[in-house]
Amino acid sequence: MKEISVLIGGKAGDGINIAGMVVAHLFNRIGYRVYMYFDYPSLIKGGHNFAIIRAAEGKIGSHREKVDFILALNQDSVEFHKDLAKADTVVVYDNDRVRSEGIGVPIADILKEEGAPPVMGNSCIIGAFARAAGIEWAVLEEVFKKQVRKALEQNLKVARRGFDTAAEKKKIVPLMHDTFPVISGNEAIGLGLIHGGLDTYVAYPMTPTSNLLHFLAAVAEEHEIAVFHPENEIGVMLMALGSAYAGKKTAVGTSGGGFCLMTEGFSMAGMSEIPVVVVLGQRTGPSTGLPTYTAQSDLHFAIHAGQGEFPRLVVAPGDAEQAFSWSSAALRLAWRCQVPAIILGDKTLCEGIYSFDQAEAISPGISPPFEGIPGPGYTRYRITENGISPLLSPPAKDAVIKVNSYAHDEAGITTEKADLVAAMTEKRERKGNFLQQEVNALPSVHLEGTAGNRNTLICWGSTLGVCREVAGNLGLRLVQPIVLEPLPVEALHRALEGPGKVVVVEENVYGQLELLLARNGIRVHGHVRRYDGRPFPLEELEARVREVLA
Amino acid sequence: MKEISVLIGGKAGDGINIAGMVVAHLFNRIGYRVYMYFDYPSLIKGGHNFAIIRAAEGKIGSHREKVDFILALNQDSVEFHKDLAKADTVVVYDNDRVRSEGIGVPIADILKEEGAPPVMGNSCIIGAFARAAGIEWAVLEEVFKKQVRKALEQNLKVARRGFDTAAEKKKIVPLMHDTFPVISGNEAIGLGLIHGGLDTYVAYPMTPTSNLLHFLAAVAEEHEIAVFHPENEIGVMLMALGSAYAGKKTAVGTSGGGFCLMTEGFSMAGMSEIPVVVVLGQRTGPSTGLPTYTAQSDLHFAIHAGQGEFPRLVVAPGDAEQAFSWSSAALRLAWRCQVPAIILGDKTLCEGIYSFDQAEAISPGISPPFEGIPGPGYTRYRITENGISPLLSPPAKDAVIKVNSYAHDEAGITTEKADLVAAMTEKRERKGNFLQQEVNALPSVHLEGTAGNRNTLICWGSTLGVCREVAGNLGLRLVQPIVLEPLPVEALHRALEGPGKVVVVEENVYGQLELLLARNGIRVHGHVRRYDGRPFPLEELEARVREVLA
Amino acid sequence: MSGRNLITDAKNTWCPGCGNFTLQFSLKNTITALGKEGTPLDDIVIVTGIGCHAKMADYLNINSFYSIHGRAIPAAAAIKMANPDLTVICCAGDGDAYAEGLDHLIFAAKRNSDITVIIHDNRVYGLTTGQYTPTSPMGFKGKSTPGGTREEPFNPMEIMLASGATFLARGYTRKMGLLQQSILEGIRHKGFAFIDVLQICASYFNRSEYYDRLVYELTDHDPSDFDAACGKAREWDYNREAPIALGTFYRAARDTMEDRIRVERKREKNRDSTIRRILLEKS
Amino acid sequence: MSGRNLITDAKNTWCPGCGNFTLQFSLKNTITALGKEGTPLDDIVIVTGIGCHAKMADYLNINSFYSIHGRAIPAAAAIKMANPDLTVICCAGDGDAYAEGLDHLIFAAKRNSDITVIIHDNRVYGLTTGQYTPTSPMGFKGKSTPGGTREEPFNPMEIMLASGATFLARGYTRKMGLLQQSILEGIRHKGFAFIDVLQICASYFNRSEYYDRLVYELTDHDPSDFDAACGKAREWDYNREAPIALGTFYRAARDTMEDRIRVERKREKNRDSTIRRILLEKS
Ligand SMILES: Cc1ncc(C[n+]2csc(CCOP(=O)(O)OP(=O)(O)O)c2C)c(N)n1
Ligand SMILES: Cc1ncc(C[n+]2csc(CCOP(=O)(O)OP(=O)(O)O)c2C)c(N)n1
Ligand code: SF4
Ligand code: SF4
Ligand SMILES: [Mg+2]
Ligand SMILES: [Mg+2]
Repeated sequence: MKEISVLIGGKAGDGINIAGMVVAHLFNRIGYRVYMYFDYPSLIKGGHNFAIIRAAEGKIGSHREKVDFILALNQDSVEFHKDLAKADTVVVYDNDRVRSEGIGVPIADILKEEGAPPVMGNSCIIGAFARAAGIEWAVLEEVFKKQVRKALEQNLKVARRGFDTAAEKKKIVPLMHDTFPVISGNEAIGLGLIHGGLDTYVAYPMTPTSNLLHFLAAVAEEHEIAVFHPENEIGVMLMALGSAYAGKKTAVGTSGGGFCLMTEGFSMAGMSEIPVVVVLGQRTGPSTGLPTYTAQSDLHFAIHAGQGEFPRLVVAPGDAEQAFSWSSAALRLAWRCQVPAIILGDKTLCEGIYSFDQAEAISPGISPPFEGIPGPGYTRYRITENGISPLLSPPAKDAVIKVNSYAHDEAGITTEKADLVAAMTEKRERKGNFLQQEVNALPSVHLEGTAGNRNTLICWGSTLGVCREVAGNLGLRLVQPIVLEPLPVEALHRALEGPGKVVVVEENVYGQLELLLARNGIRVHGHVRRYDGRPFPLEELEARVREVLA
Repeated sequence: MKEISVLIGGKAGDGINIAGMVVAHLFNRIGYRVYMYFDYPSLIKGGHNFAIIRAAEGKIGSHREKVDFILALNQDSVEFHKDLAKADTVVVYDNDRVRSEGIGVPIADILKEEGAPPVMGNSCIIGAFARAAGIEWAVLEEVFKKQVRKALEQNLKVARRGFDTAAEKKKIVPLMHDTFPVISGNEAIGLGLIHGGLDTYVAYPMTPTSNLLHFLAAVAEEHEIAVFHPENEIGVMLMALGSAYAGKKTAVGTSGGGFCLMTEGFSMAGMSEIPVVVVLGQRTGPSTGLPTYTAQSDLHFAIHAGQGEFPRLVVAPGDAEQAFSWSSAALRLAWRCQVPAIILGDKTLCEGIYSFDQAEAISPGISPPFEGIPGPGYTRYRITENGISPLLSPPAKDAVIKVNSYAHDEAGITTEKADLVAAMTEKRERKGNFLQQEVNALPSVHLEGTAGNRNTLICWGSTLGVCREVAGNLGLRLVQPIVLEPLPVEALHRALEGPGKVVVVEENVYGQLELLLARNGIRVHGHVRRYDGRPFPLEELEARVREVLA
Repeated sequence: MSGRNLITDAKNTWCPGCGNFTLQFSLKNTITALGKEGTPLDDIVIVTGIGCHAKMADYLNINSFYSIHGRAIPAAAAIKMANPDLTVICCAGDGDAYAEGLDHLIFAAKRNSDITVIIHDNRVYGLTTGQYTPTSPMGFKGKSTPGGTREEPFNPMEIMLASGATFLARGYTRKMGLLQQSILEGIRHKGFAFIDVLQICASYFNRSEYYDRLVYELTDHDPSDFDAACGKAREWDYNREAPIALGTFYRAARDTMEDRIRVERKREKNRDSTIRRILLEKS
Repeated sequence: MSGRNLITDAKNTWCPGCGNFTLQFSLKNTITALGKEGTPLDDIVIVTGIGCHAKMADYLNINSFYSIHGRAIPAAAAIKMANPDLTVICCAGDGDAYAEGLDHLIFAAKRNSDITVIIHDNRVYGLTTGQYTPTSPMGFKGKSTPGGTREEPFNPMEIMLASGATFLARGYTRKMGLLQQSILEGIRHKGFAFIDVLQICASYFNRSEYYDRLVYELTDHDPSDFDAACGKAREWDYNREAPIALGTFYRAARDTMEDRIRVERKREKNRDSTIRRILLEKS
């Protein structure tokens, strides 16, 4: 087998996420590319969690409808996922807690004999799985040494016992490929921000971007950035603006509800021309919704949030490499053009686990910010041809640096004069045009497959992974606008020329990208939508696209 | 003369707004329809304020580029408004403070002789104006008796002195028409809400809807409604939701920045299906912007605010009569369909002063809310065919009434089940379809002029007044969608059939209605936009529309 | 529905050992007691924020308003203002009421809204898997502060006294009897009742040993004495080890918001006559 | 720019008799004094909310961050955290800091952010033409409460003491010398300095006569004594007539937020090596 899917399930608190990561690393170590989807309800212990780890030879970013192995730490892992099992699916299960066919592992006994705590049950089952999948012990040992930080010896012992209990059932052939780092979308975003020049990150926890806060807070222990978690999202946004004014490249992270609270500050960023980057992780809404499930239903909100009109950047990366490149790009573009920017992710992207190929994560070249020259003549809002006023932060020798949420003159002093208000509005409009040019100069529409008479699949954000495979399987062209505001309209029009049919895939109810395309004169022939919080499995999407094209 | 325009100007604190109202009432009393535009900066005293009062035989809602009279209480009123003067404009001015041609009134002397305070200067100048315009003393006396509450006798004396100083210059002919109430757009909205069944109004002050709060707070002294001003707009929105849950028809009022803070609660209204009405008065943005000036730049924000997708109602009345009818309708539709609703006004509408013809302000018939039946079987989110779950408020005998911001089951208990989440999303979608039908059944697109080969002007909101006249003058058809979400697309398509050109008029930069039309397949031929905070004067718009159509 | 089962069928998803169970039992018992005393269960509304604590809305089979994070209190206050005959109980988290929505808490106290606010003060964000809150001790290593927080907690008892709360108590989830008594007292109190409950979070901040060692029940304390209440509030600052008083700290009589807005005035109810009157005035 | 004119050309639009003029003079003098002492004027930043008070940002010819309503403080705190060498002065209104954005004020005090917050406490919303604020006396007839408010004010001094402010003073715009001294002291104080300034609003709430009669300067008061500070804070409750103390109520030394985050650690500065290290860990 050169492709494999494994489901591991158990109670919240059983460490399913970490166990899934270890399995992913096993595949990684033998030369596979991996992708992991982690499904968990919003609770801390109990309930049912599961991860689907898929490994393949090529780049992947989606899960299949069926799995080859089920690793069951609880009965639910067998009961709830019957539809994922094929005739030859191998179930590796905890003998004491689960009744099933397959490879039963006497976890309780093993743990008892090894004097190990219950949470090591997953090491035990991973050991058994490794054997069942024909993965060598040395590989497991290596992965554990790297990934299991606490009580390594004991974990290894327990895993070995599991390994020895099982027998090989389905061999997964090692490949001769390099191994890649295995990271989450959140981590890719975080690394991209660091790459782009991040100085400060401010956030209030909210799924699915809490882990970005946790990741960067840990990074800040070692690397020179500041990470702060204040009282609420209003505080977050205003602290970010203060920080950016004081010269720090600053980003914030949140989800829909928190972003609502940031919109007032976001509009101030627009008016005061203070750059800031918002990592907006979508989840199933409206309101509190399904906090730990996915959606692509905040696109229009992101594009239109905040009163009044001002240029902004919205990018929606589709996988870990794009997350890295475009987070870096978003930060740099925000500072170059002095606009607020949104990195629009979702639960699937943020918490999905990907093999990360740095060679592919080339961050587009963006020129540096326009810097002001200190001195008494400096004015923060100088009217310029491209609409961008050179930037300075206090302290700057003899310069008075005034930023203002009111309509203002070049010096930043409040004005109510009609002509000045219009001139400043036009200055911001020109800045928007400049941003559009910058975006147009970048590979802001991702294309796969050759043009011609072929039908096309359009997607945005995290559905890239699944759409890429569907497009490949069905011989479709794939078009993914990465920048959604300002929309690279010309590139899209060019990409969509030709007689083929165009189908849009979205995880929302109203077809938000489709509406955006329509207002830019692009009409599509059909669409596939899902809105129950779950990402599309490959086969389901393929079937539904086929149907629409039929 | 059967039409007249008067500018009255002075310092903030001179009571220009009130003086303008009195002038408007003078015209009203002699059978004219009036409209007043009040222009003031964001400060309390000093600075320059002015009001333009226009009176005509027919319905009006705009001001002209030129005025017939200037009543100058300060020198700025002459200097700043040179471009508004015609060859025969009569300037009535305060002798002591202003140097000008025209009718000088020795206000200081008069006030001194009458022992009157400085603020009575405007009564004096109004007196002089009345004489200059050939308005009889009895008319002025009658208006003062009704409109001037404090120190009537003294005000009348001072006015008489002014009256006696002046001489008739341009006679405005009394008409034989009825008089109308003269009210602001805010008052029309407030009265409409009361008509629609308002129980409770919650707001934090913010221009241009502060006066709605003040108006309703005063009404609450006499009429059985509750009005509350809490700590901030987040509190406002959540109090509104609590109040609505407890069975009170509740509205809130704000402007862009405050609305930002309400968006999170707005999304909760969508998810929890608690109806609420937001009066959103637009002003020049972004951010603090120009607090006392106008804009139409929050349309897309209003339509897309809040994370996730849920049906909502957005209505943008264009004059006082529509403000009354559609505020009433919005409240009733919100409760009938259990959706959040936005009454989208702007500074021009909210603070504009209109002759109000109640006969024209017929509020469309809307069926009552769907009410639940108390008892243990009651569930707040019953899945129904039209998507609307019958409503009950606590206490209801033996019913447990649960509302929830999470995805929930029919009883209102949190769920994370994929099929239930999808079913509830579809229920809300059906509710949106039902709302669309209700909207389609109402006169939600306002049309003037007959169809045919003619060119069409499209406008929304407060530009109705000026567009109506321009359309009349240029022989254009006028199309004004009053409901903007859900957009009455069919009615619009029908209205825009035919070969004529279509021009959109908007007070924003990016053409927000135009974008909305585009995404619904309606392409227009041109547009006229303004974005300096000032509403279009009639002649300017007429010239610009002519240009676009040329 | 006198025979109403006060617990819904919703699956309970608190962690084993979570202090919220004690709070649930206490509320259930309190509500039962109120019911027996004659408060119709239909007249009770529970309002919650978002967090582990907030699941109470799902679990108790009474009217509920499951609000958004940090915003339980304004909804609760408005429900009470809309219908003063309702009994409104508000369960909020410490992240919820002390961080995200602190202002609402202070204003409810200032206005003496006649609601009962119970803070499930586990001193951690439970549901978002363990970050520090405003009452976490200095140096707390949460996921957003892996090197330890660099700020002292504030003392919610002091802040509530300064804000005008008219009933102030502290409970502890491992002292259920006393807790239940405080809740009942709080609900019976006319005016704003505030109860900070030291709630064990078994998963992210289990301070059972610390609390068990330090808590004591207030006796010989005069809850009408504001200064004494301040003293007791300051005794333990949520940071340094000190005796931790449980029970009623403070109780005072002051007009409630609801009393004050229920001013008796003869007001028009007929909408048409009001509209007519106003339009006439403006003519 | 030592010869810098500290007042901009912006047209001043405060009402005649407004207390903000005194505040402007006091700030100008204070900044001049700081400049003379060697603080470069380029190092000073003023942050304001939205309201009449906030026009200070336009009028003072120094770096400024003219924020949105209620949100001066988080911006100010972040500017200081971003660059602790800056001197950050924050002018906020009572509507601004006590209503719209109260939480930020409390958290700045809790964290002992080393900024100086001056509240232009005119006890009314000036710029929106006269509505009640959290410090308006009970019964205040504003435009949103034509029949008079039905809630007592809260006492910001008490709330700030409860929140951990390390410098607390009260000023009055008709006592400029003392006010100026308090501002200078506040700026010099290392840590969170809070100054509630009774500011006359000539147009909507002119309490000159009342204050002139009741204010007195604190003498014989030990600002290091917390209890004494509480006593002085409670002496006048912003509602009932009582002597009104002016000057420094409280002063304490506590680590600031900036001290604490400036923990000396050898941290990597090279972005590429950090990225490489992390990716290696995840391989
Ligand atoms: C506006 C907003 N920000 C953040 C969140 C994410 N969130 C959900 S619960 C929670 C913290 C809960 O902590 P606490 O209030 O102490 O409740 P506990 O879980 O400890 O009971 C957060 C931050 C949210 N739902 N909404
Ligand atoms: C979010 C938001 N809500 C409301 C307003 C309108 N607003 C501007 S200033 C102000 C009140 C100002 O009062 P205060 O802070 O006391 O300042 P003062 O004018 O008295 O100095 C309000 C409500 C706003 N700008 N933003
Ligand atoms: S995380 Fe803590 S507060 Fe939440 S349920 Fe578990 S033990 Fe209780
Ligand atoms: S309204 Fe009051 S606070 Fe504002 S400028 Fe006038 S006097 Fe000063
Ligand atoms: Mg908590
Ligand atoms: Mg004020």
